[in-house]
Amino acid sequence: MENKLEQQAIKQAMEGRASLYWWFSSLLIRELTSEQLQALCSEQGSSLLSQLATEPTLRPACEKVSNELAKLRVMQDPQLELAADYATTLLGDHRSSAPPYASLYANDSALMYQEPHQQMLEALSQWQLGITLESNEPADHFAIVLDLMGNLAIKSLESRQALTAQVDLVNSLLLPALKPWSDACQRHTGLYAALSLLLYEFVKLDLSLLQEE
Amino acid sequence: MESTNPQEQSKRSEWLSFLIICVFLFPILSVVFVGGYGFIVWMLQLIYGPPGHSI
Amino acid sequence: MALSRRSFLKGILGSGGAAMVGPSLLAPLSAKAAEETWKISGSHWGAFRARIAGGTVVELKPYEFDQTPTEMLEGIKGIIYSSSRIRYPMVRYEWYKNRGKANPSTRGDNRFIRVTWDQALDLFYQELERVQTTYGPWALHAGQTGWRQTGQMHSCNNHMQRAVGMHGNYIRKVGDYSTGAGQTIMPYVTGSTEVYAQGTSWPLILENSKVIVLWATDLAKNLQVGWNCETHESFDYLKQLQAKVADGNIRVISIDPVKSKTQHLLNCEQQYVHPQTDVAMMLAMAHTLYSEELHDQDFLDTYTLGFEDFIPYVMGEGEDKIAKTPEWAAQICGVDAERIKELARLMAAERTQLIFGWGLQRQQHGEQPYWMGAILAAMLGQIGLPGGGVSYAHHYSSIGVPASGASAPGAFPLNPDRPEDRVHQNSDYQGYSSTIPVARWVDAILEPGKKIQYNGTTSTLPDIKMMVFSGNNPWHHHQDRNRMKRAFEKLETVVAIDFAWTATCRHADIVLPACTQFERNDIDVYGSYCVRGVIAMQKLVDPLYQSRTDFEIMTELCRRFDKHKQYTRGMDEMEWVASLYQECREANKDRYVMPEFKQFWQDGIVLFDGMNNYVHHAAFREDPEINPLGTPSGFIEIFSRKIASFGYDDCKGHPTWMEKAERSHGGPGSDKHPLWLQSCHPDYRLHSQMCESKPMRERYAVQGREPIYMSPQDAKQYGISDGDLVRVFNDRGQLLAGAVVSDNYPQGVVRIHEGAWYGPEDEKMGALDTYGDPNTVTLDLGSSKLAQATSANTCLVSIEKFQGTAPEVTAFGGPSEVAPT
Amino acid sequence: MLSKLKALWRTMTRPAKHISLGVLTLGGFLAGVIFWGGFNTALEASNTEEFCIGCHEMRDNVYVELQQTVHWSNHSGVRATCPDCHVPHNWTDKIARKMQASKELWGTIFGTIDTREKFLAKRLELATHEWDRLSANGSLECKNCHEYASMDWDAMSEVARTQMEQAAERDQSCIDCHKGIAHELPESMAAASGALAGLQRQATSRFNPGQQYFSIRQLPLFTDSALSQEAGILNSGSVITVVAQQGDALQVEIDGWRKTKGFGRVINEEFGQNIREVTLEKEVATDDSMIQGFEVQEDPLTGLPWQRVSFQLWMGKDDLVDDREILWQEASELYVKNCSTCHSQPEEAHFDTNTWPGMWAGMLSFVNLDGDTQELVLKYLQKHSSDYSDGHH
Repeated sequence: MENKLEQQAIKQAMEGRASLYWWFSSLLIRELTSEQLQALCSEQGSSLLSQLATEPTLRPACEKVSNELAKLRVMQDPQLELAADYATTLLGDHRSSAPPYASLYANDSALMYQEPHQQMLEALSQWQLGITLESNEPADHFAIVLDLMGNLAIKSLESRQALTAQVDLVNSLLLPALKPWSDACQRHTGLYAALSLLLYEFVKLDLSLLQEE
Repeated sequence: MESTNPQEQSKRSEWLSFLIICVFLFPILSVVFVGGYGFIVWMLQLIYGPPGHSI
Repeated sequence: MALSRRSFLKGILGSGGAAMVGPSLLAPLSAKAAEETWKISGSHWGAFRARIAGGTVVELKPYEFDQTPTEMLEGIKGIIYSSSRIRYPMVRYEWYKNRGKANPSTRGDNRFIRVTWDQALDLFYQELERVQTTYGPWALHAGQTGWRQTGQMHSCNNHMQRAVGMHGNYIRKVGDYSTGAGQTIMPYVTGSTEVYAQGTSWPLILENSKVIVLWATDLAKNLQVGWNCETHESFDYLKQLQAKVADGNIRVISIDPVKSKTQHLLNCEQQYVHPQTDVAMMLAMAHTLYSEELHDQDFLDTYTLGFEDFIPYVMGEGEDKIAKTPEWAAQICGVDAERIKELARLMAAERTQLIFGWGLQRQQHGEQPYWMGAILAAMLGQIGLPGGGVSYAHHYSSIGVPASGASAPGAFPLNPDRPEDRVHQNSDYQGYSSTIPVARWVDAILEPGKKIQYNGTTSTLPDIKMMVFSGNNPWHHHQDRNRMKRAFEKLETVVAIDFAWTATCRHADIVLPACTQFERNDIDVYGSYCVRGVIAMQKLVDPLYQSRTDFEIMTELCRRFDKHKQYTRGMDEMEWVASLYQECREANKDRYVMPEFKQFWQDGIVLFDGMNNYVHHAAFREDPEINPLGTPSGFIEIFSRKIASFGYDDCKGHPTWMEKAERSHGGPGSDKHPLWLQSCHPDYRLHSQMCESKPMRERYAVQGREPIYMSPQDAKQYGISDGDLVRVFNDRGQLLAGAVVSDNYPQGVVRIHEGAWYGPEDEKMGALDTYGDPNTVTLDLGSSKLAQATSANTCLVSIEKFQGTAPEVTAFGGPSEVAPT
Repeated sequence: MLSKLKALWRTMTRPAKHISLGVLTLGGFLAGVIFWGGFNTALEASNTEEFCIGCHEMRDNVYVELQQTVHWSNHSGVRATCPDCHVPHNWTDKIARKMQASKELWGTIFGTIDTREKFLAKRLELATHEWDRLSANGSLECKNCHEYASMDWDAMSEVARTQMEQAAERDQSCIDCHKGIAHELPESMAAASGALAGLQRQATSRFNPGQQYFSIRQLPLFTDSALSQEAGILNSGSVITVVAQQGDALQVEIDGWRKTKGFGRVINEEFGQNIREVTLEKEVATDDSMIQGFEVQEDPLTGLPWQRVSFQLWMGKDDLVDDREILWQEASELYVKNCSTCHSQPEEAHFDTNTWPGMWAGMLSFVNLDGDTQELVLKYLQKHSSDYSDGHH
């Protein structure tokens, strides 16, 4: 009975993790739709943030995000403003902006499609997944890495291998890149800079949870 | 039996002529006329150029 | 598992989570082994084979035929995978909200937003429509084109101009930044542009020349790149020449203020001359030839016109009553009078090949040295003889390499097939000129309606409201950035199509991501002038991010005004490539066997073995009556009545020495800014192409900045050491560069290679350029009323060691934001 | 024998005594029916492919070539046989064509083209007959199957549609453009560049004295009507006036201007404009009896004296058109098509007449044009230069 309860709890936890990873992935891959923005600014968004903020390491970042959302609420055309914010923070070159690709933070070359991209391609093929054509992004785009993490979280209910794969991915690829990326994001103000911080802290926390096991 | 009857004779030659006309003469003449017509048309074409729009 | 701490994750997104999470980016896929392949392609830097693994380009090696590959091939991966790539269609935020009424002064310092291709192309089309209908063809300038990437099918200039041309008429340019003065003056003198004409073949020069004068030309530097796929065969001949110099068979003299790369390669002598004073030196040589009767009067009588109208000017019987003696010239050009005489005598005594570069004509009065060079050659009487005469292009695209004589593949057509294909037939330019000299468009924006003299006609500068640039970066090649910045503040709409965030893109309103040449199938000639073969440019990888081929972009644009069928002629990319090949095969059928297209594409290249030697102007020399030159008279025109009839004060009926607006070594302005800034073609880029390639840039940049080369004397005088950051400035602007101190440079001369990307510290007028674009400080002035060409090499600067914290380089980024007010 | 014939004649010319009118008519009628049937059968038999390729001249040459073409094999499965294209369907013309075939019979018997070499040598002449016929009847035989009205423009490629629509508007004869569609082209034509071959198809074959004609390509000029003594070369796109015809030769008059420096071998179209019309042999250029000289003027832009001249020479009848616009249209297309590969393409009126030769020479390295075509496009550019635009025309 207890065992069953625990399994239930694990399932919920893994689904929760997957949801969060997918949520972050959606935030990074493209500008928010009005629906997404609405949801984020609504009760639901607030409750998500306050729930996350119960973790002490996430609290400062959550507050930042909340602040930025508050700023957005009073803007005339928040969606467009946010789109410009998105482009400024994420879509430029790695000096003026903080493109969300692990390759750019892996070494000094400032080149795309480097080792992390190959590493991701291998991981994807191992789990028999492919990138959809519409995005045509390199595999080391954080949004794709996060999407894979979500997938692995679900898979780990059945496969132990999926669990270790997550630890590997976070350790070797995600975390080392997220730090400098998040730092680069801080050169700009706005929602995405705050979110980058939250993402970094969340992944760090998640790794510690995974490793505690 | 050989017929010497002039009546018979002229009848025979009449049939013969008829056959010659039908089988040889007129067909040959027809071909010659048609050919000649064709030849004349050809010669005219040489002078006035090839036929133009027939519509 | 630590459940307690995990509990916060339970059902975290709640039931409405779907609204917060977008569609999945991943889909189940059966595992596909990433196969490894080798492909062949070409570029301005030569042909190469590329190893593709895991869908990326991992290795490049020069194509085996190329015996002297350039190290710039190494930079190609840096182009493809540069973080400066434009990944999505982007629109300037301010412009997106207000369109043509947007505040143009925010151009270059505003935020962009990402849009879909459909949105971007709709906007592009709507702007074309708006400008055509509210103004007219005079308000749209889509004629500013440049070096593009290689490939005959995807040549981006052609695509952009054909597509825009199917919508309506627009302003075009004449001439180019490279050779504007040369290509305008030479048709009057020797009857062809000369700068783009085939030159005497190297084997004949090596065999017959006794003296080769390299006048301001750096062959070894510039032959690394070609207009089409470069073969580098000319380097074989340079090596042979090196041996002949060593043996003493040929004497090579490099007349140049700087010890050039070629001079080092050949180990030949140098004759220093003060910058911009070559005409004075040449006039003095003519004086020597004439007064010592070393000139070839028979040649002048038979093949030239107007010598008798010119020589009085040299001998001091002209208007100015100044004899152009070596002593007179020595004062100006800094070359000893005796040395001038000695050079003149040497050239008259031996078979002498004069070879000029292009930098010489990219200065004020740039027409004069070219004209005077032809006159010197005419006086020597060796024009049309192998190894004699004058050349203006042996540094360019393998000119002088014996040619196969084969036909090269054609290109995707630049113009609409029929005028009726145009949506807007309006060709009323309302009195404005429909074609303007290439370098005068900034003048046009700043002073619309101004009338300027150009090549015997009057141009009325149009009131440009919208510009379209494709594969073209005027924010590198045009002079005087700050003046340009003022001009851009007057434009209503700027569209830029490119694959990297050039400064031009950063100053645009609509930015469309094209893919690089390595992401499309194409065909090119191997060897621009020698036509050594035809090369398949096999697509290495699919277009990255959201980028598209120019063909696709422009087809989709044309679809918006229902001309896409006319645009593509119903053919797709590969059908076009195949048809260009088939036409080429057909044209060559009597000369060279070319396989069927399928076979060719598989082989990747077809080579032609013909090596036809050519002597420039030999036919004219043989029979000037039947084979006249393209001049008005058919003869070499030493005095041009036609030019004289224009009545220009800065380009008269014969070559004259004229003082420059700015000149170092005691010339005008040298008291204020003492150093001459030479901005010649780079040694490690093709103009601005490849500047964004970080692996390549790391080989030459100094503290991440473009190098400024200077003499040890100047370095000492200004307290600069090798590797220091230097602020370069004059009244027009300022830039940061990294010092390279070298014996190659004489006192008073500094060099920054053109093509360095512009990246101002902030968007204020006069802001410090953080990377080192020399055109931040150059002079934007027409060479003369004849050519109105660029005068980039007429430029004086001051330098100082940069103090304080150096600003970060902003040249290679996307658009930068200034804090919203 | 003679008497027998006489008797026969008598019998034939008199009314029948023994055979009834009904029998005679019936007999004649039946014989007529049989004859007509036989005649048509024979005619049809001679109108089959088997009959045509009965002789090896046809079988080994044109028939083999047909098999390489779309008229032999295509996705629709419809196939054209020899008579579909080569025998008029209209009765009169068909009979005339049949009589004409007697020449072919003659040829077969005497072996006029019994080897491939002989055939190739005669191909141009043979092909010209067919082209002339098809031109004259508006390609009637083609149109029996292909109709402009039934063409689906949308299904065509853009190039094809453009060309076809233009042709349809004028109900143009198919053969004007589609020579060589079923058999190989004569060698001399296949060798001409695609562009000029197109023009050669539009060449004139009838000449009227006093009328002007224009050269498609560079053509030799002669001093005699036998066309044996070369006098010079008429440039592409040049104008001549026909004075007289003699067999295959035309006597033509050429007017122009030449510089007096040198031998005066180059004749230009107009004063002061280097638009080359003729390059004369030295002997001819210096022969005052051949060249009639008029006034001399100095060209102010070069200081060179120019003299107006006129002369008459002989030339062949090939490769001349009666409308210069045909040439300009082709040249303009060639310029647009071939010359857009470089930095930029100057407009025709961007340079003046005397600047174009130099500019053109510089552009030639990059285009696939043969000598004739280069000259034609240059002439087009010169005649549409700034000197001829802006109301100068």
